[in-house]
Amino acid sequence: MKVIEPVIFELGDQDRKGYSLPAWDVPRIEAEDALPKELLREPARLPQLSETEVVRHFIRLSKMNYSVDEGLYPLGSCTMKYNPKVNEDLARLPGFSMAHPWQPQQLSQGSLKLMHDLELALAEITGMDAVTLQPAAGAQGELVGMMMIRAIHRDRGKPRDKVLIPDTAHGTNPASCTLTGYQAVTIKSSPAGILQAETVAEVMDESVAALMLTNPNTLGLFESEVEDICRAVHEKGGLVYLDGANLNAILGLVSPGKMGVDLMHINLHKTFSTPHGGGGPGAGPVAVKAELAPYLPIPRLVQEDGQYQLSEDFPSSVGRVMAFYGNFSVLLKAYAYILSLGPEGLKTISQVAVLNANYLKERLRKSYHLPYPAPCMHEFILSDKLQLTFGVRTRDIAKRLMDYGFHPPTIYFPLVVAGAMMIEPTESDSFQELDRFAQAMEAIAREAQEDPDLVIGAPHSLPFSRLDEVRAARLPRLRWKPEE
Amino acid sequence: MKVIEPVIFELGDQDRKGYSLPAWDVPRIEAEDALPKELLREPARLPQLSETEVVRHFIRLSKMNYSVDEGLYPLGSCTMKYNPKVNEDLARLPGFSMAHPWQPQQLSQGSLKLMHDLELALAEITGMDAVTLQPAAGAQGELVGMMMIRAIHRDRGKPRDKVLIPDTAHGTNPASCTLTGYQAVTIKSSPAGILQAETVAEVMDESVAALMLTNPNTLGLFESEVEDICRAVHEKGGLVYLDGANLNAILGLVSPGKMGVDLMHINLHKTFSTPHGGGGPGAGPVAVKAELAPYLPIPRLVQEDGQYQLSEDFPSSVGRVMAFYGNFSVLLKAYAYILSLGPEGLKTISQVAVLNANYLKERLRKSYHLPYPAPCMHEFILSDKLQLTFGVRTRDIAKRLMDYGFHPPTIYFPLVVAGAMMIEPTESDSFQELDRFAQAMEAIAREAQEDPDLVIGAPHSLPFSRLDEVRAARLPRLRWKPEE
Amino acid sequence: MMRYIPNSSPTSQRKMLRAMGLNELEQLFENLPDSLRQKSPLDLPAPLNESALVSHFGALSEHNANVHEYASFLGGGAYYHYIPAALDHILLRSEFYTSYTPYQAEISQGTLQAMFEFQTYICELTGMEVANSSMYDGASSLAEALLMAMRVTGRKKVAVSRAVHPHYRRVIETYLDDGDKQLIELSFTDDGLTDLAQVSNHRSDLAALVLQSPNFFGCFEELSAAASLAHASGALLVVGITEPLSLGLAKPPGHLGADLAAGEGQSFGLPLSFGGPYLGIFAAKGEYLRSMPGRIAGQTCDDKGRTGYVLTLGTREQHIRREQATSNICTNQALCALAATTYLALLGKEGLRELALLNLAKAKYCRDQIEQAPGVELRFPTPTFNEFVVRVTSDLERKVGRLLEQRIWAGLPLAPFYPELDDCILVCCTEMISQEAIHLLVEGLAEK
Amino acid sequence: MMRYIPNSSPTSQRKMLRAMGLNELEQLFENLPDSLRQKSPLDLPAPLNESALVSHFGALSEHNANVHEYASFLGGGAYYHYIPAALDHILLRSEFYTSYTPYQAEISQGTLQAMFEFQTYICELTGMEVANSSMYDGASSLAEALLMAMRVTGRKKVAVSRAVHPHYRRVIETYLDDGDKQLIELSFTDDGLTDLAQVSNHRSDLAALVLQSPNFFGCFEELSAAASLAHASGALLVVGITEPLSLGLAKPPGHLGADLAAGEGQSFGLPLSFGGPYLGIFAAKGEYLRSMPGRIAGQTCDDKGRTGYVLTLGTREQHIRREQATSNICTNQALCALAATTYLALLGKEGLRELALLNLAKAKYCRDQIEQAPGVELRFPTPTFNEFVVRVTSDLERKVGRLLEQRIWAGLPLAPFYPELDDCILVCCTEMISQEAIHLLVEGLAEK
Ligand SMILES: Cc1ncc(COP(=O)(O)O)c(C=O)c1O
Ligand SMILES: Cc1ncc(COP(=O)(O)O)c(C=O)c1O
Repeated sequence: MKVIEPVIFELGDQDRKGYSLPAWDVPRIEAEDALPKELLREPARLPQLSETEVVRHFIRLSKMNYSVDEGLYPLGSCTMKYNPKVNEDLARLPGFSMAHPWQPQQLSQGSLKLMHDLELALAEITGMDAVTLQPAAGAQGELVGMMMIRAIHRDRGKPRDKVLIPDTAHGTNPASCTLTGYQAVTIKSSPAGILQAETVAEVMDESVAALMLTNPNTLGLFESEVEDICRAVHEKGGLVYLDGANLNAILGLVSPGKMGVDLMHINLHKTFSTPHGGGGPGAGPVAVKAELAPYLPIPRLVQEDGQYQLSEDFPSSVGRVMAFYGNFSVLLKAYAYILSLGPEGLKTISQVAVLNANYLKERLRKSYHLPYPAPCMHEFILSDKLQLTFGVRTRDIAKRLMDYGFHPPTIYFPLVVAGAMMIEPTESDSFQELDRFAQAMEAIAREAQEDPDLVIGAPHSLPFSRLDEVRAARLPRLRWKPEE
Repeated sequence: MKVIEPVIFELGDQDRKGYSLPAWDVPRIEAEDALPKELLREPARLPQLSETEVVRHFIRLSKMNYSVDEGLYPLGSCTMKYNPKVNEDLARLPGFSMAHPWQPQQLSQGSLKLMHDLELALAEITGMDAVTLQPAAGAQGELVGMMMIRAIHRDRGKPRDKVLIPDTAHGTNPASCTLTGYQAVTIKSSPAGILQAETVAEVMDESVAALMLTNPNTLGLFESEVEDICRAVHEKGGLVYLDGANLNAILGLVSPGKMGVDLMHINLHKTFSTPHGGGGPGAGPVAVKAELAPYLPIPRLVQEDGQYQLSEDFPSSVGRVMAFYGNFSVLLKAYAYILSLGPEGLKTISQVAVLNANYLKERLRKSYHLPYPAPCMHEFILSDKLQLTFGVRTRDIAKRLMDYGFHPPTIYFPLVVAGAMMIEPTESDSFQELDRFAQAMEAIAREAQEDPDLVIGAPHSLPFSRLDEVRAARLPRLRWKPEE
Repeated sequence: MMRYIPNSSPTSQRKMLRAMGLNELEQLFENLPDSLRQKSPLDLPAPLNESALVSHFGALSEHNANVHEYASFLGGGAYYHYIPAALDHILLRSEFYTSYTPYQAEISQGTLQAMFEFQTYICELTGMEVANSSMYDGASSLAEALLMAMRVTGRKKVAVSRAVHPHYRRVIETYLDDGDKQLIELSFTDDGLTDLAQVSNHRSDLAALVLQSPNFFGCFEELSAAASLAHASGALLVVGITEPLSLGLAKPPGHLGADLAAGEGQSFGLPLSFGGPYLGIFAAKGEYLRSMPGRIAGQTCDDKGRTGYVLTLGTREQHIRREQATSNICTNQALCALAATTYLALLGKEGLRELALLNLAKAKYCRDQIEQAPGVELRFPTPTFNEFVVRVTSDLERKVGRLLEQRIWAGLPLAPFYPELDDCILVCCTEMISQEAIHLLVEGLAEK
Repeated sequence: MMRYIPNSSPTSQRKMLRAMGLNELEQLFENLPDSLRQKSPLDLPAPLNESALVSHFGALSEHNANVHEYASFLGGGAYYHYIPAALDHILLRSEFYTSYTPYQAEISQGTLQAMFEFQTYICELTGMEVANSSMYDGASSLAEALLMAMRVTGRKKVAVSRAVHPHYRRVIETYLDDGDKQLIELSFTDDGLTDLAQVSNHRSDLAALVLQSPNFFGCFEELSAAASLAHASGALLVVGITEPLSLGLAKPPGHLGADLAAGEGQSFGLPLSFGGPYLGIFAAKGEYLRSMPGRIAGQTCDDKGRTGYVLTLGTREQHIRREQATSNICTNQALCALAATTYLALLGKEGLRELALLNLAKAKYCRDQIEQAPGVELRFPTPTFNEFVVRVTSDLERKVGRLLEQRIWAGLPLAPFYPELDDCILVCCTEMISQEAIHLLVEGLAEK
């Protein structure tokens, strides 16, 4: 009986009011007094609601969402960890939230110091030499990384045109290549789920600008041949880009800097607990070895006479990718997180993230097919192979999990496993929560056997049954329209 | 399938930790170093949870509540209006929230001025002469009021022992009398639902200290004989106390001061929008005519040489009822509300509250028995008389409303109407929301006729069916205990 | 058109009036006597827009000092403890702060379960068997405890220690002043403890003996002895509490023979907020359950046996029993109780102990410094928790004034409450006081 | 034991390891090559407790000035508008800020419906037919619009006005720099408008003509004329936006022939926050829908016909199409889009217009004052919204410095971006600027 909430354009009434504007202390004018008529518009057709109605609308909408603050959110590759509340408060201090990006730098020393210290911390954590905080997300970090690779090859006088990408890679990797004019070449990982140095050596030649590697990879496995892989790439003059999306598995345990990679991004909204916000904002700082530092985007933070400054004076820089200095308040939250955890705490994060994943894996392998039985890092993959016998697929299992009060795992990714379920519990979950999830998964495995239609028809307990994605794509309705 | 959330004492694990304490900058000691052994306890058996688990626990609990921010909350007599968000922010300004009650008064001028200005505003709104902000809620306001009445009769040399209370009065009224040693004498209201001056005159004599009147009364009707009633009471040397719980109906429309009442309380958590908080904190300021001012609780706010001060120098005062100055941050929110609305806005509140109630009443009288068909003020009463024919009672209708996504009205009060449903929509609801509620009520009226068991068995869509209150009272389990 | 009032829009009003067959709003108010009408607009400030409102309150708030800006040794019933950030995020859940008293249980399980948890926390901490879900504040809670003791014993006289918080005593006086009830005060000894010897004078007709522990001077009272005395006279021992954090270390009243424990919960996660809203705690021995004031949540189940919670034992309360109710309390401090529950959940067993220990250690450090400095001394030798009374041999007022200039609130001067202690201040050291501030305090108070 | 990590407790870990048949945590890490191991602890500051963290950030924040403390005439792509208090309360709903991209529609309807509403708002405001659910910020959104124009037209050259925000141009350069794409700059006239005459030089191979309106100088560009020119050459007209509040009054790009509109949404309820996170807006003519970057929510229904929302047209995106995707964007600025949706919901039709008018009036007032004062003048005569360029005939730097001392940020000096405008500043007047501040500004800039 839960009421479906109307689109906001169907709410409110003429001349209702949800705002309270600052007073007019200058003479009131009409638009025509300052602008020529032909510049003026008919008012946009926006609905008019009272504040009460607006608040209720969005509160009601919020109640249709699942969230990390409610429970396990096992989206593989997304690192849906707890977002500490204190960090939200810190970002709202007026000294930060009310600071204008153009205000004099000598009056912004707090923000600049914070960014500077965060750069140092990220360099230390990754074992790299220099950092830019500018990219707004992992994918933009990749873009910046690919631009830097392009720039260094150019400077070396030998532009190249291909980038190697393992078949387990995230979609942003090949897309970032295309954006920078590179051709993405997919290479196969081994049956054990990792990339072999041999495979890389075979395809590596002087047309290859770089390899993009994710480590641990999206199967949750550590790329144990990474050193040899890097060597193989470097031998042919290529660079290795590390997709750091899975950094949560190795904080304080393994130093990416030692792997041999040349540059990498970090998803602060994953590893460093800044909230995902339903799809952003995030931040995707890029850390590089010294050789690449001159190519980092401008502006860069420099320190002079104890003053922090943003400098554009880096002639080799690839340029700018954001209007200002990146998603500042996201950076701030990540920095607060690092300061709260300290070196030991960061290490504990990864230890427990791995512990949690293995604990869950060991339990769930009794009910589901586990394509890669090796010890996993922070996440692992199951498949629907066993349930397929009863006509039950990964998507069905995912939807059925909703009835048990859980968000489903990432599904049908990575592509190398048919019917993949990619499960990443993160260190934020107690073993009781993991047990609750395992019980739900086990119950569904039983249902798949005993009452497959129950699973195939899920979800049953939400205001909707399964929503028709094909219809949505075929008849796109992408905005509300009056009386359609 | 929604999971029931365990009691917090069943969560967590040994040596988990949800806190982060300030550092020790003094030498570490053991308790025995400072306190004799016999004073020391075994640690209290509190559960140990991580912050993540604590947040999830309370977020999950919150999701089992209905709230004003979700929709109409038509609890009659409770004035469940929208709680403006800006007021929450203002109360959290460190200058208020971090101010110590004992800090020097010359360093608390902001808070004191605010309280002073609020006193003035409430005096103006009620048409009374002096105000105390100290009482923590309406009932404590009544208590203070009764104490003042006791004190003035004492000072007049003729203590009295009875207080008249109409049969429509709220339970706190007679209870407040008992607390102050008065005998509560119930008097009947007329068939039209109001108190007649005649009735009062009949019972009024020199043993009666006061009459407690609610106006508009709990039937939502304006006590139109109030002037004559007050005269009748005054003639015999009694005082009239106004229960101001229903002030939301008459702001800027009717002046309680003109009614002839001598003192009254105001529920800031009703009329002045401070959040109810699941049952408090509220605030119940008492406003009085000049004659009673000397009896107001101490400390009182005084202004001297432009400085505000709290003074205890009022020898006739009834004394103190709270450790400090009342629920300060509640006062603050009410004051912010008054400043936001202004004189016109306050009047509009009452106009619209009355409009909304009548709109709903006119619609619902077609489906439900309306015992008092006169135009109502901010609330009105329906009964289950029509539905009783089908065996459906008020309680059933209330529970069925939950299935439609609404909080039920106040039920079985006031006592003068059998099976009462007391409906107060407040000015915060749009007519669309009123229509939604009316549709639900109408649907239930139909169901009562066509499928009474559906209504009798409600709720059906919540994690629980009806909870057994009799069992709770018979076998009280009032705290969690291990392995019961 | 007001942003909080959807139907203040003329369009909406027209639609509604038309549906009711009316033409104008005024028709709804025809029955209001003209003589009572508010004829002129209320004489109140013109409305402030939101931005101006925020500025106005910002300016007001800056006319206050606060404990961020001053090193505060003030306690005396209101304690500056760190409040974990997560707590306010819970309190700001609309579902908690914009809901009403959970009369309709099925749609209010969040509040109800939290109340049940709160009651359990209070029982565990106080060592009592039952607790209600909150009272207005410590003072009024203690006053209601005395009224309850009178109901339970059928007696009209209570003996209250002078070492009980002076404001609490004032509130008790106010609550008891119906001409019928009698209040006697017990003086304190030079140890800072209640002189229990006086109790014997009132053996036959005492309803309650009332101590606070730690008392207003910070000293732990001898509750066991007091319990024996009280019980021997057929009276109840009522224990008041202003600093519940002490229960992280100290034996609770329930283990020492108390019949009722009542007091303040502000230390558990409530901001100082210039004195309120705070949190009245109320706990009792199980046998007195049905005489208790206030709301109580109880566990029950639905017809399928699923556990849930309801308000229970309503026959004690005003909405059911009216003039025969145990109290008139209705709205209480539910959200403050939720804050305390969340706070205690975050701290847990170890956290509470550790925090109490840290308070004890800071106070001990300060006491030690005082003992070594010239011209200042501990007024009472008795063990204390985080508060204690310091005697300053000369010039107290001037020294306190000078410390104020150094942005230090030296503590609460006792002269207004205890003329005999007019050279004393009550000093409180919580975890928020730094060692450095302690040094400055002692230096400022000591003889040069 | 860390408060964010439940299973950091030794007890919990023991239980878990035992269940897995293991003895110690290290067994899980045996496959990590020793050569890669982090041997020594990370060289990072020791952890701060929460109270110390709050103090540390408090201190850092106080090393920043902010627009509460200064009267700020700064704009230039970041605007100080009042943010209604209700907005942040919505953003702090756990369900919104701690959830992921709504891939699983049935359990993410809140986010999805809000995205659908956001798209509608953007279409209404820009007058375009389709909009996505957000890009990173205005600059990167505009850059992606140019890449899209190239995909749509199959051409490699874009003409970008020098009156486009200089940082946006720098971002465009960066995004386009693959050796293959060509960027030409169009100069501006003495009216502060793009010199469209130059476009004709590039007739045959232009993918896009790129203007911003109001442009960086605050001037409204002649979009209709630009559209004709662009279309005549087979190019798209791409319109950049930095101050979307102008759309409360000004004819939107979609009504003036724009093919793509891309820019910044920060003005709609996002705090200045030292430059981010802000909100990339991206809208297009319907025919280009399938070439658009970014996530899009679409309405659909379930098998019972109940309306719901899903992410749709995923075949444009990297997670489906990988190297053939229209962009690599994945995480975007969803919560910022929610903020903008809430903001626009609160303002509504009238509110947006009224606020735009108030901005226009403040700016006009300031312009009028400038025109009357000696030694200062409006650099361009063209109509503007809330920003405009002021020429100061002498001593600009010193005057700006003196205003700084009066706690006034006089505006953005243009010298670093336009050497030819080195005696000019870009002055912005939003609703937060008082008349008094305007007087002080003009006085400070004028000749004495
Ligand atoms: C492995 C991997 N790489 C890259 C990305 C892209 O990161 P972002 O979403 O921050 O752009 C993701 C995020 O989903 C990812 O999981
Ligand atoms: C008519 C009436 N009087 C008095 C009260 C008591 O007020 P409070 O709950 O603030 O103590 C109420 C509240 O429910 C009421 O409705």
